[in-house]
Formats: sequence, C-alpha cells, structure tokens
Amino acid sequence: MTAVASPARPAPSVRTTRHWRWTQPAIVLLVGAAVLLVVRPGPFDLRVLTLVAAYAIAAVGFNVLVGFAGVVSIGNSLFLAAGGYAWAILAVPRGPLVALLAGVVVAGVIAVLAGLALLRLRAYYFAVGTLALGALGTVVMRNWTSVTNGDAGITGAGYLKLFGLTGVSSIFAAAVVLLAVFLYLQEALRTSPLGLAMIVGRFDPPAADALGVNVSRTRVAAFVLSAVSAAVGGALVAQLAGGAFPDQFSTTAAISLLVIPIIGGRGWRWAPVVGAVVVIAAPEYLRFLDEYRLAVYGVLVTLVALFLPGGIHQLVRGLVAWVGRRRHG
Amino acid sequence: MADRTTLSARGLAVAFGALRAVDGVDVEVAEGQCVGVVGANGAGKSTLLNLLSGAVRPDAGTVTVVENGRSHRLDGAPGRARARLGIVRMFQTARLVPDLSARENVELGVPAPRGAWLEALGLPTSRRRADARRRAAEDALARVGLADRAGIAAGELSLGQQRLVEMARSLASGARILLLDEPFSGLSRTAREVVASLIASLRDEGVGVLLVEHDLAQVRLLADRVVVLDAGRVLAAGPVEETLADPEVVRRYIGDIELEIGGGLDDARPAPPVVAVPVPAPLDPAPRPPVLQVRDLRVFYGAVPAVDGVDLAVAAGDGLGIVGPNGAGKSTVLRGVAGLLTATGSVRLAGERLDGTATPHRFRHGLGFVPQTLTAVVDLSVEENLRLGWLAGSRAQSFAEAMERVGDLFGEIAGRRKDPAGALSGGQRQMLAIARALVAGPRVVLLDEPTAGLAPVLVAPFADALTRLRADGVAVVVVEHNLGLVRATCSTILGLRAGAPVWSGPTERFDGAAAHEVFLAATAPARTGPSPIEPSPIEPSPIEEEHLSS
Amino acid sequence: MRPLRRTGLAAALLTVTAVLAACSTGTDASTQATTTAPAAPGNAITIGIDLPLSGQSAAPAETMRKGFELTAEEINAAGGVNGTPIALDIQDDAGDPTTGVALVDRFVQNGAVAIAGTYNSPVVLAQSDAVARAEIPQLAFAISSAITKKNNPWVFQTGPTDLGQIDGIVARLQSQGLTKPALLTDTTAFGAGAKPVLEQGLAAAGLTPVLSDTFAVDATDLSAVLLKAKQSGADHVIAWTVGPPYATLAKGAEQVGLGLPIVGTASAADPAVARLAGPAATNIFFQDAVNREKPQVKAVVEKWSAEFGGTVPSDALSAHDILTVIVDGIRAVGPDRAKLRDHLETYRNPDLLSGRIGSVWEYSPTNHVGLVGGNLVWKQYDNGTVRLADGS
Amino acid sequence: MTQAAYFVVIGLGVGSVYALSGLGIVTLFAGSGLANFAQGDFMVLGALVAVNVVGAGFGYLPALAAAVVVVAAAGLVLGGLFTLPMRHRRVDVDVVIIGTLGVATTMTTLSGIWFGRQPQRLDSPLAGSFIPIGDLQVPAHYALLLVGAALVFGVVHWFHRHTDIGLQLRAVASSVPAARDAGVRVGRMLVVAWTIAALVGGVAGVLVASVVPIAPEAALPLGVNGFAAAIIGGLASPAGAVVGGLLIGVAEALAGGYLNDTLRQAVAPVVLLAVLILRPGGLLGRSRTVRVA
Repeated sequence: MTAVASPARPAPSVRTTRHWRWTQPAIVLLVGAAVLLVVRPGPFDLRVLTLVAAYAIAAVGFNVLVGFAGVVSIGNSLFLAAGGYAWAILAVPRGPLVALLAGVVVAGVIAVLAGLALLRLRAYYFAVGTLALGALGTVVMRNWTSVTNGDAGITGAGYLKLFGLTGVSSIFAAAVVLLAVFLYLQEALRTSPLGLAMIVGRFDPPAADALGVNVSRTRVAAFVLSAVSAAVGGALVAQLAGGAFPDQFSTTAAISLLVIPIIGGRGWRWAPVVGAVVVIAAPEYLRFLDEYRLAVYGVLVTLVALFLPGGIHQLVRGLVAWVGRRRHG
Repeated sequence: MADRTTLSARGLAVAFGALRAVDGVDVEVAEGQCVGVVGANGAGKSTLLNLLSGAVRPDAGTVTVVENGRSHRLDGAPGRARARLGIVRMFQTARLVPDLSARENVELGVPAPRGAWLEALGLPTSRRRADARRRAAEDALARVGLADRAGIAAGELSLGQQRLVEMARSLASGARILLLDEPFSGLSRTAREVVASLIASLRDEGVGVLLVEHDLAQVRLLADRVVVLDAGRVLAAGPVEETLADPEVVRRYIGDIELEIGGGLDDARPAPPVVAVPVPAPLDPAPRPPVLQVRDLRVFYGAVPAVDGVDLAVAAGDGLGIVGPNGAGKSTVLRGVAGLLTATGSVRLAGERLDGTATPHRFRHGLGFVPQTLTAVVDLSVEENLRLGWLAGSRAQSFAEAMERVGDLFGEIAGRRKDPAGALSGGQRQMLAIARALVAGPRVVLLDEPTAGLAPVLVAPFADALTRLRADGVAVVVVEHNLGLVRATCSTILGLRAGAPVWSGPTERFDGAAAHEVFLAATAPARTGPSPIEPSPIEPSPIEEEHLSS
Repeated sequence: MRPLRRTGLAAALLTVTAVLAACSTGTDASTQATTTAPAAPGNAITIGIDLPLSGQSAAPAETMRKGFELTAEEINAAGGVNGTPIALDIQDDAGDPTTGVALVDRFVQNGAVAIAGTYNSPVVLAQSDAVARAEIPQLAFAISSAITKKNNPWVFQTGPTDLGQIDGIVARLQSQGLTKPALLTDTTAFGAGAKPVLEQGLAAAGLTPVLSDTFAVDATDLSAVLLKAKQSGADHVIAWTVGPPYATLAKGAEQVGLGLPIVGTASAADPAVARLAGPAATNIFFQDAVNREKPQVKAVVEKWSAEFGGTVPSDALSAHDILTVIVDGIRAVGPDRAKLRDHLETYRNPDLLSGRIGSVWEYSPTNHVGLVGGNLVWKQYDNGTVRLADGS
Repeated sequence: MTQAAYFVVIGLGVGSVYALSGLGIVTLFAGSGLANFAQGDFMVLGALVAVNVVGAGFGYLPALAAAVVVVAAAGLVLGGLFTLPMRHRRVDVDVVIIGTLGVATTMTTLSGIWFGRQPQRLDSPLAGSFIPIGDLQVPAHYALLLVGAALVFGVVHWFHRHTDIGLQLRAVASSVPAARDAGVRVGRMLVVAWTIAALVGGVAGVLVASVVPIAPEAALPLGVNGFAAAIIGGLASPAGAVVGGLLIGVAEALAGGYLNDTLRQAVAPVVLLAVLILRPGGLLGRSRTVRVA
C-alpha cells in the first residue's frame, strides 16, 4: 500500500488519554437524547438524522478499514445488503437480536472469504475486486427471487422498538445506542495491540513484519470489522424504509460509505459521525439546488479528496493549532 | 552454553542479477555476545542483515535459531516468525509511525500474549494487561532518557530521538538477539555515547547483538568478535584487535579510506589503491573561470537543515570530489544543485543563474545529473533511456551525433540498444545513467556515488571513462566513498560532515590528517554561522538514500 | 477503588445487553401522525411531486416533470384554484425506497395537500404505510397491481394497472387467434412484479407459455433471448418491460429474423423506441393510454409539441391528467387532505386525455384505479412510425 | 453452428464496447498511474456532443471531430485539476478513487441538465446494413466497433511507442522518481495523459453510441465495464484491455445465448474476480506492480 502522506505540520502532542473511550459514546448518547426529547425534529428531519446514524455505524468499520489498515473497498454495499435482508426476512418472525446477529454473521463470513481471496492485491486491484463483489451482490439480490423477492424487494420489515418509543423515534434511539457501542469499540481497538498493528501495517509494512505483525491478517480483520458494522447499518436502513430492496444497496451506497471517512478524516474518531452528516444529510438539505444538487455534491467530494486529504479533521486540527497560537502568540 | 539463545547462519548467499551481494557467509551470535560486521560500502553488510532478519530470502544457506534447547530452521520463514522468537531487527533509518506517540510506538514492540486481540473489544478485564504494557513502554523510554517525551507524536521528535525511541522499543520487546543496522550513522557524538552505553548494557544483560557498522571506533568499543566483509565474502573473522590488525584486512579495507586507526597504525602508509590509472597530465596551473558556481547552498528537511551553507566551484575539464561519512549530506548537495530538492543559495552555470528554476530547465542549460539509485527507467529500452536524456538536454547536437559520441565512450551498452534497461547488470545500468547524462551534451555532470554496488573489477574502466570525460572539457562533480577513485579522477576535493563543509582544496593536499578530520571529526566542525536551531545534544542530519528513493 | 470500578463497568454492560434483549420488533407503520395543517389559503397551495429524477428511470421522470410544470402553468394562468395559485414541490427519490419514504414526511412537513408520484412500484409500496400514517392522499402512476391489493384508502392509481393491461392483451390474443406465447419479462420490479400476474391471466384464458425467460433492461443486445423465442415454436412474443428496451428488442428481432409479433406494455409508447430503433421498430403491438385522435389530446399536443420537439410523449399527457384530477379535487373541497381523499373516491371525469374515446376516469370507495382495463387503445409500430393497430 | 458463430460475432461487438472503455482507463493509468472512474462520462459526453452536432445537420465525421475536441478539453481541465496536488507530495489510492468518483457524479448530472436524460442514438455511416451469418444477421456497425477498437488501440500503441511525448509518458508510468531524475516534466506529462485518455474516451463514445443507447445515467456502468476489461489485461497494457474487453463480451454473449440472462449479467464480475484471484497480474500484464509486500 502506498504510504499515506500525512501532511507535514506541527501536530500537537498526542495525549491518547483513555477517557475518549467513554466520553465519545457519552456525547453521542447525550446528543441523541437531546434530539429526541428537546429538539423534537419533524418526521423528515428525524428520518434523515436516523439515516445519518445508520450510515455512521456502517462507517465506523469503514473508518477502521481505510483509516487504520489503509485498505480501500468499494463493495461494502454487499455487507449493507446482508444486514438489510437478514433484518427484513428474520426481524418479524424471529425477533430483532436473531435478525441482527444473522446479518452480522453472514456479512462476516463473506468478508473473511473475500478478504483471504483478495487482500493480497495492491490498492487499485483490490478496490476494483470489491466493486465486482458489490456488482455480483446486486445481481444476486435481483435474481434470487425465492429469497430476496427480486427487484420488488421484501416489505413489511418491522423496526426495533426501544424504550417504549414508536416509529422513527424508536429506530433513531436504537441507531444512537448502537452507534455509541460501535464508537466505544472503535476507540478500544485504536489503543489495543490489534489496532496499533493495523496502523503500523498501513504506514510501513516491512517494519510491521519485523515487529512480528502479520500484516495481511490484520487487513482481513479490518475488512471483517467493516463488514460487521455495515451489516448493522444495513439493518437500520431496512427498518427506515420498512423493507429491503436492491436499489437501497447499490454501488452508490458503497461509494457513500467510502466517501464518509475520507471527507471526515481517515482514522479520526469523529470521522464516521462528521462524514455521515456531510455525505447523507448535506444532499437532503441541498434539495433547494434541485437539478444541480448532485453536481455540487460531486464537486465538493472531488475538491476535498484532492486538496484536503486529511478531510475535516485537517481543518479542525488547523483551527485548534490556530487558536492555540493566538492564545500563546 | 547450550541453553543460551544463538542465531547461526551457514553458507548464506544471495545475488541481485549479476551482482553476488552475499556469497557463502557463516556468522553466529549468541546471547550476551556482540559481533561486529564491518566492510566497505556495498560489501553486503546490510544485505546480510536482511537475510538474517527474513526481509530478503536467501538463494542458498541456512539460518537456524537455538532457543532454550529447541532449534528452529528459519531461512524460509518471514520476518514476523523471527520476531516472535526474540530476534529483533532495527533498520538503518528510524521506522516509527509519525502519528502515534513515542509511547505507542514502543508499545508496538511489547510482545502480545496469545489472547491479545480480545483487548480490542475493550472489555474492562483487559485493563490490567494494557497498563502493564504502558508501564513497560514508559520504563524503556526512561532508560533511553526520553521519559518526558512519552506523549509526543513520533513525527515531532528529531531523527536522533527517533533512533532512541526505536532502541527503547527493542528494550521493551525483551529481545534475545538484536540485529542493528548502522545504529550510529547520523548521530551526534553525545548521542553515539548514549546508544553505545545502551548496547553495552544490553550485551551485559545477556542479549546477543549483531552490530553492522562502518564506524570502526564504535566497533572496537563494543564488539567481542568482528567479521570483515568484502564484496559479499568473509575477508576475516575473529577477536576485534587481531582481525583489524591483519595486514590483508588493512590493505583491502582500511587502506581504502586511508584512515589513521587510533593507536598502533599511525604510520602505516599502504600503497595507492587498486586503481592503476595514470593521473591526468597536470593541467595549466592558471585557474580558469568556474563553469559551475554554488554559493551558500541550504537544504531543509522540515525544520531540520540537512545542508547548511555549502559553497563549491568547478571549472571546465576539472573534477571535484565530494567526500564525507555516511549521512553527511553529500547526495543532498547534488540533488539541491540539480533542483530535485527545494534549496536556497545561488547556483550559477556558465554565468546563468539556475537557482529557483525547475530541474528540466537546469538540464536544458547544460547541467547533467547521474542519480545513485533508480539510475534508469527499467521499462524503457537502453536507446529509449538515452533518447529521454537527449530530450531533456540542450539538444545542441542531433540525437544521432550525440549517440555517436557516447557510443565510443561506453561501447558495451551501445551493443544492447534494444534491450530493456531492467535487464542490464548493476554496472551496465550505471554506465547507461552516465551515458544518458552525456547524450544531453552537458557542460557539467553531477555523479552521485557512481561505484556504489559496482563490482570492484568495474571500478577501473569507470574511472577511465570519467577521465576521458574531463578531457572532453566537461566539468565533473562526483560524490564517492571510494577515495582511491576520487584521488584518481578529481582535481579538487570538498569534505562534508553533518551537512557542513569541513575541508576543501586540491586533491594532492588531501592526506591522512584531512581524512581523519573529515571522517572521524577529531576536531569540532568549523561551523560558518550560528546554527538556526538551538544546539540540541543530537545534531540532526538526513539519511538521504533511504528517504529519497522511496 | 479497583473492585468498585469493575462492578460499575459490569453494571453498565449489563444494562446495555438488557436493553437490547428487551426490545422487540414493532410492525406498525414507522411514521408519526402529524398535525401540521396544509398551507394556509392566500399564498400558494402546495402539491408534492415525487419523481425518480436521477437513476435508471431518469428519462421518463424528466418527461413527466415537464408535463407537470406545463400543466401547472396553464392552471395558474387560468386563475389557479378559486384565485389561489398552485405550487409544485418537485423532489427526486432516485428510485430509492428509503428516500421515497423520507420524502413523504418532507412533503407533509412542507404542507403539501396531496402527493403525485412516484414512478417505481417498490418505492410506492414502501411509501404505503408512511402515506396512511401521514394521512395525505397519494396519486401514484406506478402500475403494479400489488399496490392496488394493499387497499390503502389514501393511495389512488392512474391505471390501467398491469392487471388491466393483461386483460386487454388476453382479449387481443384471443381475437387474433394467437395461442402459443413466448413470455419475456425484464428483471426490474416492473417486469418481476408483473410476471406472476401475467402467467395467471394467460392460464385463466387457457394459454400456456412455450417459453418463459427474463432479460436485463440495460443489455446492449437481446437477440439471444429472441432467438430462443423464435426456436421455441411460439406464434407471438409477450415482452413486459419499460420503454427503451423495446428498441433493443426490435433491433434484436430484425437481427434474428424473428418474424413474430411482439406484444408489449403501455410503456412502448415512449418516443425513445422509435428514436433508438428507427425503421427496425415494426410489428410491435401495445395498448397506449392515449388516443391521439381524441379532441382534448389534439388540443394539448398542439400547445406542447414545440416544448417536446415533435411528438409529445404519453408520460407527459398522463402527468397532465394526474395534476388535473388533483386540482379538480382541491377546487371542489378546498386544500384539505381528508376532504380531498373522500372527494377523490367520488371523482368521475370522461374527458381527460388518457384512455379511448368515451373512456371514463372513475374512482369509487372500492376502486382506486382511475382507468380500468378496457379503456386502452391498441397501437402498433410500422417501420418506425406508430399507428392505430388494425382490428383495434 | 451458425448460432454459435452469431453469438461470438455479437460478443466481439459488445466486447469492443468494453475494450474501448478499458483502453481509455489503461491510457490514463499507463500515463499517470491514476485509475479513472469517470471514463464512462468522457464517453457519454463525446456521444451526446456528436448526437447534437448530427442533429444540427452536420455529418458523422464533423460530429466525431467536435466530440473529440470537447472531451479532450474536459480532459485537459481535469488533468490540470488532478495534477495540482500531485506536484509536491505523494497522492494515495483512496483519495484518487474518490476524486474521480466525484467527477463522475458531477459530469453525469451536468450532462443530464445540458443534454437531457433521454437515451440518444447516433447512426454510424453503416447504419441499416447487415452482415449475414446463416439466416441471422449482424448489424454492420458491430464490425465498425471492432475496427474502431483496433484502430484506437493501434493509434494509442503507436503514440506510446514512437513519439517523444509517448516515451516520456511511459517513463512517468514506470516510476515517477526515476522520470523526475531524468529531467521529465512530470506535471505536464500527467496533464497530457489525462487529455489523451479523454480523447480516447471521446472517440469511444461516438463509436459506442451506434450500438448502446447513450444516456447520462449509462456512464457509470460503462466505466465499470471498462475497468473489468482493463484489469483483466493487467491495468497497464493497452493490448490487455482490448483482449480483456473482447473476452468478457464473447463470454457474456455465449452465456446469454446458451444459459440465461441472469448468468449473463454475472459474467463480468465473476470473470473479473477469477482473474484477480488466479492471475492478479492480469492475463497479459506483469505481476510486478500487483503483489503486496
């Protein structure tokens, strides 16, 4: 993997205090509760926020994959679909836990097999390999009518009822709780030996090998983690739409998943949340642009990709440094 | 002795294309023992280390580790299998992750027990193991004197401090055998002492150390036994004092850089080195105007000044040799003059100012450059590489005429015109690189370590080509380790150390004392102005090859 | 302090797992009832238009959008609804069910009186619960009969649905004496949804397909599946797909020398078929929702032909009808969702553009499909031009 | 037997659509090391420009010329944009992929707004004439496509092998540091690589428009199919892209003919995955750049 060129700038000293492991989920839960109890947004805004949370969960695994292990995949829509269809088929008859677990297990197994088969390849080749995987997934979703009911999709999938809430608020609450759990796991992974092994594996594979790190195994692990979180995200998307349809889990969904950590800032603990807000909410609130909505969104993505490789994290770091300088200057 | 962990290699050999880098080497290092491996640049020291550490797979020979009674064959195993058996390798340049803190970089070295991946789930039970790892890392950092820098991002530390963090990582890894690749290169004198004392205390604690180093002073201090390599073969091995005194070793290895070895060997003045080329006829003494003039050249790596205020000048038909220890900034000067690195200071060629312009512009105005690594574009054929050189040049002559002139200088590669450059041997590629620079019709040619990796037998014809080049009126600036070659082909010499000029003058006056001062820094380097940064104990200096050729 | 910390952490973990275990799967609709009244009279009356403006169905969506906009201009030019102008809130659902469901809430939140849309059946099916919960009338132009089967009181269809078209097809097959159909359906929701209904309709009429195969709408060449049809001994081909694939089928038929008539859906009226296939578009029969000889149709086509550069697509004309139905309703009962819904169930209008001369667009409490089956007119492609089919 | 021959010829025609798209992707990758997901949009832009020029009454060749000029200009602008960040630091893969995906989204939307979303057809000079195979007949412009693909490949191959610019492009593709040391103007060569890839895209778009209905939404599938063709050839060799494209085309046609259409749709991804797993260097490519350390 080509080395990630971290922009040369005086980064503040890295005080990886462990408090982030609890504070970040706590902040997310607090904001979620505030949205539900205080802000009380209209049904459309709440639905968009729930979609943001769902894609943020899927993006946590992707943040690990791109940010920690430095692996690029454009086929994760397959894992979203695994979670979505498992939920749509199993949620009502077998209850929510079985549906979530089934989606996660199916996605995990596919990820392990695909990972072992494809992860020996270099960047472009792996990325296009996952693109083919996603395309194959769409063909299966469309044509395996006995299970997926083809293009008409499966309707009547229930939703996670939590804390006595009903409708989208309940899905939103479930999404926020699950997001908090996944963010906790992301932070725990960052400071664990596996997380450090992934990071050194991305930055300098020969040195990692000399340290006893099995680089390809850490990459497969990262790929499986991204599949697991995508499955949970997919289940929530299916709940939102009240069913699972092939058009929900197409290549455009996989591209959105890839864009979220890039715009947020690869590897940054807030990248999944911030990235999801930009990638999912922005187009909804750009609707006033009507026809030019997607054109503006495309330009934004290209400019961030080319001129702001660190994403929004780079802006935040610049701001913090600037504030720091003004205070001491 | 049986239960002591020992790493032993028998008959190790590997060849890169035609060059036999390591050719049937036996070496052994046991716990509590320090074995030095010395040899000229390109003798195969680093390649041997790569073979032992699993980075490179040997063509022949075995690598076995005996660890508390059990012996493991490792020659096929990847690097990570050896790391788990307590064999830790340190690279020549500090390989830390800049975004992670010093402590986290050291924690990477702490061996993780079987169930370590469970910790990724963040279960409260794994808190104990995480704290233990943290403490081990902080203790190791304390031992190298960087306890207060534990939280700083590795990218923020100076190169010397990064090297110490890597040493701390080896300490924390509880290594039984340590493979060190030139740990002292690029360090200031005080830092050398810190690292040397660390290695000594490790050895006394029972760790086996294999020390690849060309700074003989340190080898004498630390090693119990030494192995002298020359062109991939073991020239001599045994206790340090006798081996280094062996006349054959002195002639073949030490004589080469005419070094006054502390004690005993002051008056040994060996015959001039193998190159038996007649010194060019003395040119007319009246100094002609310099065709290339560089004033106050400065090159920065981030905030670290790699080259600090270098001046040089060379007239048409003259040859300037730039010499100095590893990491002195020699290549950086050349790349700075060629515009491949952002540099300040004036560069004037035949009166025209070139500083601030892009490299293609400088080539067009008569500057030729022969890089050390990546000398040719491997996918293109020999003729296409030459054409590439001609396109970048002044195009004063037509391509056919230029090829004609180069053809007689390097007949050998002219014959392989249609072959891809990748198929040429190391030496032939070097010739191609020079031919490519010449075909552009340059007035000045910069050569960056042209004989590195070249088999000794090719050095003589190479020196011959350089001399004929100068006879054609082309000015030559060559960075070279092989002092014999410099003496045979250059009229003036510039000595560099730690990015600053320490000696300059005609070749005749470059005697043992000058070499001593340039290579061993007997006296503090005469710094021209106050160095821009506060004088930190560890002088920064770049490690050019590794950094640039990535 | 250590044991306390560990128990605290264990307690936290326990609550999380307990919460997850306690939750169940609710099946009631996942949208809230909303109380926001539609836009106050005085400023414009908002009508929500939901179209798949991006994605695979972008072409027909663009045509319908132009139809809606032209109709709105005419209505506002003629004084709007009892003096109040109408405003179209046009949104793109990109054919994605999740976005479609979200847009229902958005239309409601922005005070739309009614929703016209959308084009793709899976999205309308997904929106069904949301529309019922939001209590806003929806006039969908997706034709899957699965929508009708849901019997959602708030959802109306333009029709004819696939059921309606199939009755027409079976009637024609019998009148033409064609007995051995080769059934080709596309793999989108449009084809996959209609396949079972089609097979039932044919079985009811005693016709068993000699071949039943599928094809992809974005295929570059469909001659392979047509060759199978030719060799299957069928005496005609029934092709169930959206507009442009009929051009690919026409070219494929020419390549393999099919020689059999191709019976298609109303989507074959899409001008893209003639534009893409040129003279190859021949021997294709379809029931067109619009009869070009109808006076009302002639009037609108004259006004709009400049806008569409020649032939005005049927999609645009059906958009005209949809907006007319909604505006007639608002004119009768005012911008109130519940009253509009009730009124729509009594709506009857014989002189809309769609349907044969004399056909009636009619809703009733038990029938939410505007144009019932028999109201369509058979047309056929003849060397690239469309004309009334002989014997229609 | 004629049926099999018919399917193979149709497969070669459809395969040359993939080959033409793959050629554009390989030209850019071989010139700059970048993979372009917006290649399909270059083709669609070229085709739509040509359709409008023909619509305005001009002939096929002026339309082809106009398309090539417009798309090459777009390539030049994008080349400049994509080269800026690469001047002073290394750019890595996921960033470039996102960059080209962003360009693809923007171009698809803008083409939709400017040219409308209705699928268009462009009649090649050979429209209406057929090549009979037994009682089946193949439209002549399938052959035109095949010839077009071969011609474009020939020109690209000749340009890379026998011109100074082509030489410098190949040097940059082989290794940027080595090219820079040799005095090649790397920044300028990257812009040239983009322009040539756009040129190939423009020509390919016009050729393809006679077979595939061209609509802005068809851009991404075209680009992805081109990737499949290029990867099978090893992503670095133009010949590989042509062979890869034809291989997929024929495999799809035969699968469609003898099996069913579902399997036809699965052919491209399955063949791509098989090649990546079994011969990651591609059937013709060298595996030099493929293995991870």
